Amino acid sequence: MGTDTVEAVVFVACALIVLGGAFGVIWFRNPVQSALSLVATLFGVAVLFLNMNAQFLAAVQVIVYTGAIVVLILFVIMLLGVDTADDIDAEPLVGQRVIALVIAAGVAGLVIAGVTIVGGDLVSGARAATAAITDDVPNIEQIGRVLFTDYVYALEITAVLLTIAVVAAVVMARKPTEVEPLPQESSSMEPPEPVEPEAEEVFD
Amino acid sequence: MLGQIDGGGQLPAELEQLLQSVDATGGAAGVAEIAAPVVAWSALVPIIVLALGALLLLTLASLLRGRIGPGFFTGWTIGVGLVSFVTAIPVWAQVQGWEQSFLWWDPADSASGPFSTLGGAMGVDGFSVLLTMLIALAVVVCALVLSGFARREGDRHVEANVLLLLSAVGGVVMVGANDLIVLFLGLETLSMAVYVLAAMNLRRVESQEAGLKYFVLGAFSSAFFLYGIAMVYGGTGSTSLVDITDFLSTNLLLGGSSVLVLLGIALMVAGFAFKIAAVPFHAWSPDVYDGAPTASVAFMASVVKVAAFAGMVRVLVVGFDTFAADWRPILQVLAVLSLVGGALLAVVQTNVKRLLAYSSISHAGFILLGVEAASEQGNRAVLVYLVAYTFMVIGSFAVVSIVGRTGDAMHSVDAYRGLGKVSPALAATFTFLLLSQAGIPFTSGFYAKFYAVVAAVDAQSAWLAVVAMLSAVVAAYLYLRLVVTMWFVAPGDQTPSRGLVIPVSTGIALVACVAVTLFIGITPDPLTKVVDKAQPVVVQPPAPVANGTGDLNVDQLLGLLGEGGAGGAGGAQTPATGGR
Amino acid sequence: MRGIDAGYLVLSAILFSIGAFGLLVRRNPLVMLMCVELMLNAVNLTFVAFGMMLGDIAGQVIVMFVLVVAAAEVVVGLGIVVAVSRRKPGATADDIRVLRG
Amino acid sequence: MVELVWLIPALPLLGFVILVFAGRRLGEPVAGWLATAVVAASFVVSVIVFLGLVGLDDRVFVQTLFTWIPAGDFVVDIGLYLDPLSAAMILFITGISALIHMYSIGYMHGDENFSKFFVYLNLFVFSMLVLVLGDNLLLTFLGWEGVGACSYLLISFWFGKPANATAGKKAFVTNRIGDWGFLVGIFMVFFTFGSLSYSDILPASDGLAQTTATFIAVMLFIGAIGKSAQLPLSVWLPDAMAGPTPVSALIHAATMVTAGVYLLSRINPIIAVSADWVPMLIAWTGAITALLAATVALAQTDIKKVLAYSTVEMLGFMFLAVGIGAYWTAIFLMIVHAFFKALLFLCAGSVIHGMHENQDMRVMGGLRVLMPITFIAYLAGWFSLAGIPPFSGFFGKDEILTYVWQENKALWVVGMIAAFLTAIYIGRQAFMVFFGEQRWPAYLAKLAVVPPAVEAANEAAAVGASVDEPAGPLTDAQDEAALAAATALAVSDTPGDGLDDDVELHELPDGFTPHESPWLMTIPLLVLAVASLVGGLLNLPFPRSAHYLDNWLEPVFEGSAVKLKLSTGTIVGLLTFSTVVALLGTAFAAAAFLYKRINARRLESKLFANAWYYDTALAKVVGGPGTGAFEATASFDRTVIDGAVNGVGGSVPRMGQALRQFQNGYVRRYALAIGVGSLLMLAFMFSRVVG
Repeated sequence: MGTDTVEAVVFVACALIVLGGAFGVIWFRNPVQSALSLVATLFGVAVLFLNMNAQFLAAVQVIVYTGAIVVLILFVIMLLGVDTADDIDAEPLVGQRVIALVIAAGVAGLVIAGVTIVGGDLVSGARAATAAITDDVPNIEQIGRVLFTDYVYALEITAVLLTIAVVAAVVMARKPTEVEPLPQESSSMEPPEPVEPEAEEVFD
Repeated sequence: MLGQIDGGGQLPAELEQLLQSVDATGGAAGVAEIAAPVVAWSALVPIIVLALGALLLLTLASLLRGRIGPGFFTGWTIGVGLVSFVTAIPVWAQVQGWEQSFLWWDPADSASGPFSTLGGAMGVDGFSVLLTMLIALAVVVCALVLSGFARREGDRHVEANVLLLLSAVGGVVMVGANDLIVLFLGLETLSMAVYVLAAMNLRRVESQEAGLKYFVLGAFSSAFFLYGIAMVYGGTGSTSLVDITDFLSTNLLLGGSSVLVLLGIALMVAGFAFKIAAVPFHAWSPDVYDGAPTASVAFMASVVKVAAFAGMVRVLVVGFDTFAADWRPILQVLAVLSLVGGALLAVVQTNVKRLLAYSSISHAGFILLGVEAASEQGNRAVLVYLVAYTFMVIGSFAVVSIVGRTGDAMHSVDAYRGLGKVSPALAATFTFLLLSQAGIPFTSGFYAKFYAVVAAVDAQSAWLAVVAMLSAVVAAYLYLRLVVTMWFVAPGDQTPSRGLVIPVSTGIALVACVAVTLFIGITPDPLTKVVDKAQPVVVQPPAPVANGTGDLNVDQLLGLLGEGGAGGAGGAQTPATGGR
Repeated sequence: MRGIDAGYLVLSAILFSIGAFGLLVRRNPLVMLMCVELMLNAVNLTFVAFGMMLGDIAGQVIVMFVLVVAAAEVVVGLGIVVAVSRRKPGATADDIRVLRG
Repeated sequence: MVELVWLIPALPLLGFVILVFAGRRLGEPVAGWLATAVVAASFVVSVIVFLGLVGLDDRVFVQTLFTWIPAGDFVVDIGLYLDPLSAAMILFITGISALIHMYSIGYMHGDENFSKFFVYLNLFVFSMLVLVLGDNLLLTFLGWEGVGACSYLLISFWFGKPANATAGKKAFVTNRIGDWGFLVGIFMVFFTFGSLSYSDILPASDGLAQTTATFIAVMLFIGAIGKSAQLPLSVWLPDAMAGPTPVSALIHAATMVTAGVYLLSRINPIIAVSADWVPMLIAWTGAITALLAATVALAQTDIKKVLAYSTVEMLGFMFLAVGIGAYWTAIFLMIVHAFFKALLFLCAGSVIHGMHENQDMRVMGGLRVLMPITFIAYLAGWFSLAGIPPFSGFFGKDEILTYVWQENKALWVVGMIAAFLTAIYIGRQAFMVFFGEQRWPAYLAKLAVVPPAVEAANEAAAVGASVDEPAGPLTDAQDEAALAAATALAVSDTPGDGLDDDVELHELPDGFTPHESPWLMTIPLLVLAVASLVGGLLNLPFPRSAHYLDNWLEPVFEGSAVKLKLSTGTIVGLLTFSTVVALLGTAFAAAAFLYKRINARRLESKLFANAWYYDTALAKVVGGPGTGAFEATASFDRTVIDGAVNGVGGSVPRMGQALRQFQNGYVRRYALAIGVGSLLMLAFMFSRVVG
């Protein structure tokens, strides 16, 4: 009984933090402030993970998300020097905000309506189809066990995914001016096309 | 409520065993043995070849910097693609139960036929093996196109080749994904590499724009896709298609209890529809095709669609065939919108890359006809179309990459004026490929469209077939317009004054594409015979091996496979329904 | 059925929608990236909640993968944003529209 | 032995493939001989297969080579369907084609595209054999399209000449109207029977609903009139004959155009089930086409055009036969017509060859002395076509007329008039070309005094466009120069000088004398002459046992063909009557054109010469005044056939432009579309649960 109350209290508190943070992300004009709001949300989610007995995930959430991802984003914000305020008063696209609001409300509304009409335990799926959650074994071990059995294939694929991320970083970080000179036959070939002027105009 | 077991979802026997063993040994040994999933290495070889090939290439290029050049990269990529293709052949043989002497290992008492491995995460059936081969070949052809393109653009880096291979890994994972999470990871692997490939031409600002648009929209739609998976997870209790089909065959989800699955399907369809560029999820594709380096476009137009459609068929037609009545209307609408929208928008284009982008949207509509049919006939149509489409579209973009000339910027229709006079061979090739896209007899495109229409008619969607044929007529107009421009219009300012330089590698790719298109066009029988044996199925994986030694040999595994396959019960073979 | 279980799902649905809404209305590519993170977090929350309700550990394992995907996505996305910004500093998503029609 | 049937189309295909790759290297005589050899071999195989088929009890042999389009229930095999009908067809197709090939070696001598010509010829024969032997409608259609494509290629063989290109286009467009009908028919057959294979369709036709059968029959009939140049789709064939060589013209006349008759004969069980007006429609179409074509042939001055209209006429007779249900007589006429029309075309080719490519009969005359072998061969063709016994044409045509007498007297009258005219126009040709005085010296002299302006125009016409179509002036923008030249010619032309402007005239060298053609060309002439002479033996009217062809074809048309119920006396009377008519016609021709006892100018009236102004009328009706015939046909094609594309023509781009507004480059807009799409799909799924 008591644990349930605690859980409920924690949930409500965290939900407020999460939603507040999320709201902040889209509300603040300064991307730095948005990033910091995002941190709040991520922390809130981490605590909710704890609330749901997902201790390991809570830790990873803090370490990876706030520790790596948000820091990376902040890094880039600093690097690009785009910590100036955005103009979010004017909306050049007609009806964009209204329709976006409809979409957001609609998706949320439908999903919420959906889960509430499932009835019973809100989920209709088979119980513990992969591996039952048990209090006998530490959370990490349970995750590890499934990670290396049922999801070992997925685990291996993430390796490929991360490799791509590394290669991507290398490729995108290359400066266009650093493009190596054309090979020997370059004398016979035309020089690389300059960027189209109209492209520049649009970007200005 | 934890551990409470609902009447429908039985705890698998193995799991119970496992839990007992955990109880028994938990205290003393500290960590229980891990019941290692059965790994059919032979089936994994094509993927491993691609992945290791990419990593080795990256390593070699870094270590031997300056000593190996683009020629080596291309050769390596082609080699890897070919090896991957060749290693898929024994898997095909095994799946089809060919003469055992053909296999390089001794299958002894192994069972043949489709199976799944890695704890059911990877399905190996004719469908996945055929598409693996297709992707491997597409990689080879794309590498050829890329080679000529990169040489002209002066790009001497290795990354494009590496990304090509890694992206193909994602594609191959997708076509054999028996688990929604694996599917999602494959999709992300595939897409992530393609985002970079699109943004890679650092000289053209359009390229970065394409990359950014593709990325933002791709991330947006994969969030939807993932949310869909979450819904399905809640609705069925698992992300594994094996378990899902099993669960759905024993539990009738009606009314409220089906809502999670249905919402999940809708969201997943959104994700797929984005990848295949179905209207209204298509908007990225013209811009991205337009801006991205043309050689990359050849890849993204072919392999990405192949993988996405494969995933779609596997998830919808095989995994959720019990809900076919619910998702078929959605696909019908998507198909109609894509067919009509693609054709109408293509007509007004003046940029050939955009034009081809819209035409590929229209093609997607045709393939959707096959998926929508939710029948074996439909799957067949999808496969035939994918094979035909892959080579048509790679060939077409190979031509575009040549006509684009240095800087990759000459893509207006005007650049094709009088091409028949300036560069007859190239114009003839392009003409043939365009005619194939239009679906003229004696080209593969004809049969592709034919099977799609037949599948639709068979699945009681004759009206869809009519729409498809009408839109094909409209689309034919635009292909013919290009053909006319090439042959009957006098050369203009943008037409190359001299014959275009066709790089040898691109030339080979073009010859290959034309050859395949023509061959299928003349005698589709070999292809359809193969395709007939490539129906997707979901098979129970063999029971995990709890010996803990990890010393698994293939014979043993395949032996186990027999039991696993036989024990597949209702979920084992899932012939798609929805026919007459 | 516990009210709090529904709470998790409702919360994540709202979070997802906020993320989607943000992506649709914000023009700064970095903020759009953050909005994608919001959406992914919402999905994570859903997964863990469902896992808890099903008594299944898989929900938590899947979140691990989503985390990896999110990380990779951020790296790729930031790479592209950096490349774009190098060509045109301070460009918003609305500014890059050379390609259209 | 019948198992060898696959070799029959395979051999020409082999020849085609070899020539495509090695034709140019093989060079002039070898390429031609190779092409001839494969077709001749194909003929030999046909004979063997025919003998094999005679030995079979059920007289049907289906050979499935491989499955072509497997699609679930719907399977289309590449298979060959050998029955008495196709066996008869392949025999004369391969036989005559082999002769044509041989002839072409001589005729095309020295042409720079020598080997290319044989590539087309071999492909043509292959397509024709596929058309005839295919065991399903789709395969027939493929062959159908194949011969169409080859015909298009052959007509525009020297596409430097705009006239040829225009003729090619005309053939292309007209045929597409027919093809549309054929395709619709095929679809209908598929939806009705679930199969396209003849072995499935033909036996099952009995149970067909009358409306369905009528629809299918009419659609296939439209296909047939397109290919066989019947009204109203007849405009292309005479123009196609303006094509480069008599050889290409001939191959159309002897083989391709019979495809329509073949198709209708093939589906005879369906026609038998359809409404009564369908056979009547076919019969009347044929009869009227025959009559009109005969009148037009009367007034032509181009040696080939006479034969072209004659071909249209003979096809009309065949349609007439099909319409009244006398299928085997149609096939009989088809075969003997192939003999004598091939012969006539080859003779015409030989004459044209000897006259330095001049085709105007008015500059010929008295050639029988200079070209004796050609003349002797021509005699056989002439008497055949005129219907004089015992030449084959007599039996072919009068067999039909006998049946027509029994079935419908009105049709018989029309047919008889046409037959009378036939005797006149072919007599006219014979007398103009081979008899009388030699007229080319006068022409040469006349050329010398042509005013310079006209000469310039003449030259322009020669390089630009020959004005082969006075009734339908070419208004194609590209042909404007040619039009101007033609107008100049027409203006300068003095009426009554005997030299109209509708035939391209070539310069003749000084001291020119027509010469006999080389043996390569005369041998086929003689072979065909013999065939024309004795072809009637295939199906003598008496006694019944001598109806070899009838008896042979019996199983194919069993149940749908009419039986001859007339008494022997009636038949003899009819035969005598038509013999008299033929002789009268010939005599009339002699009186008018040889002895000039009758003023024939009225016969050569403008109306006939201009083919009843049919092209022009068509142009007026469809395209409005001043639009050329091709333009008219083309616009008809555009509005009716391509309605889906061009009818919506304006609106498609407009809709595209409207949709394009969405594609405004804003990535957020695109995301919005994704969001809307997802929301709608979610809502739909939700409604499935709640609703």
